[in-house]
Amino acid sequence: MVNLEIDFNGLKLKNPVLTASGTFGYGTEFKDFINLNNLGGFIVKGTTLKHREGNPYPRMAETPSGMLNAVGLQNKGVDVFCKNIYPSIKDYKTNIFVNVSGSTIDDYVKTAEIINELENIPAIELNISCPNVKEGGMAFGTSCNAAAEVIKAVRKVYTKHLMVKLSPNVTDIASIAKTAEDNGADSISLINTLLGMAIDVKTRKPKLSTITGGLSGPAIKPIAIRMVWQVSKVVKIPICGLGGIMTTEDAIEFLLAGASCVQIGTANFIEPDITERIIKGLEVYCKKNGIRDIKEIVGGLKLS
Amino acid sequence: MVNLEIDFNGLKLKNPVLTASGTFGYGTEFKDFINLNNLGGFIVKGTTLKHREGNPYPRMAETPSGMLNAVGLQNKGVDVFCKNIYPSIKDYKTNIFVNVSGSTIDDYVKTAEIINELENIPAIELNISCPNVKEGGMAFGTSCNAAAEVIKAVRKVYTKHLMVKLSPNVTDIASIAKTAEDNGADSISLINTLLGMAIDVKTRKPKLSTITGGLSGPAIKPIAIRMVWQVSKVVKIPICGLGGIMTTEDAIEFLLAGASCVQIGTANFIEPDITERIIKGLEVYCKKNGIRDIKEIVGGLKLS
Amino acid sequence: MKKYIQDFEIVYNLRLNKDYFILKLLCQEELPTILPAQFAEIKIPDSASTFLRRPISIHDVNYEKNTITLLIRIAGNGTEKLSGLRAGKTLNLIFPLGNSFSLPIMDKVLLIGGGCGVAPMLYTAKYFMQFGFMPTLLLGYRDKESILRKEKFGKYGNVFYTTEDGSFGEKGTVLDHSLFSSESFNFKKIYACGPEAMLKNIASRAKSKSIDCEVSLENTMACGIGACLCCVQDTTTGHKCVCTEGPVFNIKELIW
Amino acid sequence: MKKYIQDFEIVYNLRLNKDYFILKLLCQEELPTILPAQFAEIKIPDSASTFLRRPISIHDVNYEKNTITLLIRIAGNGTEKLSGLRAGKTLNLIFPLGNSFSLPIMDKVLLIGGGCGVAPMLYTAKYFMQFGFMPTLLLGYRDKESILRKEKFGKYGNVFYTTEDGSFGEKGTVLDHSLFSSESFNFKKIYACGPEAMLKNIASRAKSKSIDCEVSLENTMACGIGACLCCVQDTTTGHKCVCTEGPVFNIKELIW
Ligand SMILES: Cc1cc2nc3c(=O)[nH]c(=O)nc-3n(C[C@H](O)[C@H](O)[C@H](O)COP(=O)(O)OP(=O)(O)OC[C@H]3O[C@@H](n4cnc5c(N)ncnc54)[C@H](O)[C@@H]3O)c2cc1C
Ligand SMILES: Cc1cc2nc3c(=O)[nH]c(=O)nc-3n(C[C@H](O)[C@H](O)[C@H](O)COP(=O)(O)OP(=O)(O)OC[C@H]3O[C@@H](n4cnc5c(N)ncnc54)[C@H](O)[C@@H]3O)c2cc1C
Ligand SMILES: Cc1cc2nc3c(=O)[nH]c(=O)nc-3n(C[C@H](O)[C@H](O)[C@H](O)COP(=O)(O)O)c2cc1C
Ligand SMILES: Cc1cc2nc3c(=O)[nH]c(=O)nc-3n(C[C@H](O)[C@H](O)[C@H](O)COP(=O)(O)O)c2cc1C
Ligand code: FES
Ligand code: FES
Repeated sequence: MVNLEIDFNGLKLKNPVLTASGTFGYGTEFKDFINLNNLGGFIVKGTTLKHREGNPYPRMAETPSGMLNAVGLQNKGVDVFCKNIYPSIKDYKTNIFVNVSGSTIDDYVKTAEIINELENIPAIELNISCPNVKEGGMAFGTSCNAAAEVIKAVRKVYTKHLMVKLSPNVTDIASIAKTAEDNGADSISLINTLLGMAIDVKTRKPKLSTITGGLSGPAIKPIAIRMVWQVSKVVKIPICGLGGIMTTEDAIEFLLAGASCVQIGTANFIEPDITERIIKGLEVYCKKNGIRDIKEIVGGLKLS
Repeated sequence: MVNLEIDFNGLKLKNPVLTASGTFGYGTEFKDFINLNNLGGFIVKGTTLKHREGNPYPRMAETPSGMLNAVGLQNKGVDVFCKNIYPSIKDYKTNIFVNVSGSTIDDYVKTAEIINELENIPAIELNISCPNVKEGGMAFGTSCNAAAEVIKAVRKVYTKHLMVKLSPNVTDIASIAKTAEDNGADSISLINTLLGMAIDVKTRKPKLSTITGGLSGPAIKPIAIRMVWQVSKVVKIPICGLGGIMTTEDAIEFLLAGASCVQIGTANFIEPDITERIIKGLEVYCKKNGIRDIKEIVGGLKLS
Repeated sequence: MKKYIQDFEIVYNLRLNKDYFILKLLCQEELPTILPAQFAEIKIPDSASTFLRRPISIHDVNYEKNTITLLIRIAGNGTEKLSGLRAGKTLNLIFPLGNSFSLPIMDKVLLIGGGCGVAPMLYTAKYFMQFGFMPTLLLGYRDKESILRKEKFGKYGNVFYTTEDGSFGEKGTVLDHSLFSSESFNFKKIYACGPEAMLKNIASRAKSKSIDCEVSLENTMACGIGACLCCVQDTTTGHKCVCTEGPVFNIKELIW
Repeated sequence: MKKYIQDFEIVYNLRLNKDYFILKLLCQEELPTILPAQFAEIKIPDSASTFLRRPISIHDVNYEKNTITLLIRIAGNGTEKLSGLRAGKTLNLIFPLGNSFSLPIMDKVLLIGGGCGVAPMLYTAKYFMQFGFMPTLLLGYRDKESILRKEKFGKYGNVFYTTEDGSFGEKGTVLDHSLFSSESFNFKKIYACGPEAMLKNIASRAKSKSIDCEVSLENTMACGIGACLCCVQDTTTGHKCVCTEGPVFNIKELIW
């Protein structure tokens, strides 16, 4: 028997496989394909204080081994989430994280305060890294001072597990991670999308209505692995790694680099049952390699 | 007839297709596949003041739509370049740039001074963005102050065309580019490789001897396009765009985003005759679209 | 409706002309009910250039033989790759996706298809007939040679054609057809699929004649199952996902 | 030597066993001269997982028929994809690449191949024979079933076999073969290709017996033409590129 359980700084995960915000709807979109109760957890889409229509169409462009998106945090706001969505998902036997986004510190704080009251939401993922909305998100994730301020403020009102999601669009990811730890984060997730752009050479127009958008998918995996590894060397809180995971091997790469768990994002679009297959795959890998507890490979990179 | 000529801040390019440093050897490696005289220019591999053995093997790992390298500026040093290599390439009827790399400002200055004396080298590409050597390169390219210092110093001794190659591993590429312009760069090339990492899940070891390395290839193209576009909005000097170009359409994307010319890098490994095919392709594209001068599409992105 | 991820075996791959081909696919499990204008997200096998699945309408269904048929235009690398696959190969589909054309409530139904917008109209006509509605079809093509599946369509309704060069049916696009100007234009409902410009024009005509009208829209999709919110359409009630709340929209909902 | 980028047509693709297959390729232009141990960089057609070309030794050459043969082990996605290609398909190669085994200057030549290191040894033996040297071959396999192209090899030399389970030839690896311990071990030159551990062991034996020895090395390559400097091997004179200054190295150059 292989033990896939992870103690994620107090949060018990059945296994290290979660899903990434904005790629998994509210979970229910996937119930025809997988049993949500089998996940280590899932992270619902970016939730803001007020309703947001998101960006105009077109919002998506395929790129080599990846895609750009410019959804722009379309969601109905935290109140509608609490009233209409939460009741329909709260009884899943897995950890549900709400991805909290905002454009001002006040937004973040108020949203976190409201989510704090939801009994079956044990954690939030603080999204200080969305590249797709002008006013905010990423600005907080690309400077230590701004990150410190928003994390500190949210920490004051949010009493449960606070995961902070970092932007990869920075010179020094390690110092931002350290800032997050120092200001009260319980864990760190990385990476959000890289800022990218694509142009239609026939029309000579940008492929996205917002000109630039967020790059995700296997194309960014090497960057994500590098950042997880760099961050794992400077923080003590656990890391949730993501960026381009398509296979069991990809997930293991992240664990070896120092992540305690992973999120599956864009892969859900292509293989909506990929999460369960990776959970199974981790078990098989462990068995094959005589590993009885998945924790053994977390940070297990060998630097001969 | 389509005019493919570009005036690159005083440097006359036959056409906007150059090759990227480190991916094209000294040009001669490709003479069985293409006529080097047909290129807009080529940029020889990273040259340092002294001989460098580069990093230990393994230096390469394939990634989704890309590759990581950790060559680490292996070269025989600028003196051997001048004595043994320059004579064999100097008569090509194209623009030869020397990619100048270093670990101290002094290194850069001395190397640039020596290259300045070579009659048939009309330009250097100042590499302040190599992620593969501990001591230097990238450190200069990730901070405005450091970039300013090295560029200013080289500008004092180097009298010909000074192109500065930027690192994409930064929060704010536009401000680094502006710094380069303000300190005397004649043009800017971007992007160098993104810092990445890959792990062999069988051996649990990093795939590169240096753990991290530089990511290149189509995977990074959306990031490169975005950065060229951001930089083109803040500088007046011309831009040479690169990162993941595999096809004529890719090259056009860069031109539309604001690059006056492009470099082909990793694609040379897979299609050693790709440069000539893209030159031809640009001509075909222009004819088809009624464009008589390639300059018409530089910066021609339509933001309706 | 429950969605499935399912492997299908290619029964045949038939090239119809330079641009179009048909894939007949045998489902490895029993087919669920499929509604008109629903689509599938097809995984393009081992392609260097195609990362995401591709949405393709269900052109025909045969429940006895457990097969579906797709009518596909070669638009780029993904569809090009599909066009080269041989019988016997396996394709992975997520299906059935999207809402559907609603069943008519009265007779006198007009189905309009232009370009690859004809694809969903065959199964739509067939489906409507099963419920006792004999539709009229108006299909627009470039020229006589590009007309697709003429006999098939003929079985499920009264078909009018336009060709841009007048080589078959009336000359022009579907919008130029004399049906529209005829005194006897008395359709109670219009269903249309095709290029957006065509749909907008049809919508405005329908509005002016107070005829109920549904259109099936195309859109760039990443997931096809409502998870990514990439495929939005502006509506009177805000952004709606074409993949789950569409592809069919009543023109009353659209801000056109 | 001039290098070419050339399309080849697959004449046949023959599966030898679970792991190995042979591709016979017809060159679209006249074949240039190819030397023993040279290789080609093969473009893997439309693969989602394989970005770079793959280096494969030239296993055999037929100048009359203008064909080359490759002997390939399925090691991962790239070779797997090649193994599925049918006759008639086109493959693009850059070739001939690398240096080569040097011609012997005296008789009594031993060629040693282990694993997919046997691939270059067929053409090497044939080539040497053309110059009047009848080589002895020592080829190592896992078991009798995994022995490759026995008759072919038999034509170009005196062949000894080892199998790890002793089901054919002598039991063990090539290193365990009695040739080495025999009194009459009087080879003047050894050429070897195979896993690095095997080559290192052979090198040290050759050194101790003062026999000249060349080994053909494997290495991860990006370009195959000396442009990227990814494929370096430590030598007494510093880093050398396996793709241009190798794959063959005299053991005197190596820091083993
Ligand atoms: C609900 C729905 C049903 C469809 N039904 C059919 C059908 O039955 N038959 C058929 O031939 N086509 C149909 N399409 C269109 C089909 O999805 C696209 O032609 C296909 O995705 C193009 O893929 P490609 O890789 O060949 O081309 P690409 O190289 O990806 O693109 C070629 C061109 O097609 C456009 N395109 C790309 N992806 C899409 C997309 N997801 N939706 C719309 N346009 C796109 C691009 O902008 C580009 O101009 C449908 C689309 C939708 C959304
Ligand atoms: C000069 C040279 C000649 C060769 N000749 C032959 C031959 O005649 N027949 C044959 O079967 N194989 C030969 N090889 C090995 C062959 O290149 C690899 O097996 C092949 O590249 C693996 O590709 P893949 O996509 O199937 O596997 P991948 O998924 O890329 O890798 C599978 C395994 O092979 C290793 N590998 C990957 N690329 C290379 C590479 N370029 N060189 C060495 N190992 C690699 C990886 O580390 C991994 O362990 C040769 C290699 C070299 C350098
Ligand atoms: C369509 C789409 C929408 C996304 N929305 C959000 C979001 O609302 N909040 C957030 O933190 N990240 C969002 N992301 C980023 C993902 O959660 C993830 O960080 C990123 O896609 C990298 O992982 P991947 O390569 O596995 O997809 C979104 C990504 C995509 C593709
Ligand atoms: C093997 C390899 C070696 C490189 N060496 C150098 C170098 O010496 N100097 C430099 O400025 N850039 C170097 N680069 C970066 C390329 O010049 C280029 O900036 C990068 O690869 C992105 O372009 P591409 O995606 O087209 O390859 C190297 C890249 C590769 C792949
Ligand atoms: S395509 Fe993802 S929501 Fe419609
Ligand atoms: S593989 Fe590029 S130099 Fe050898």
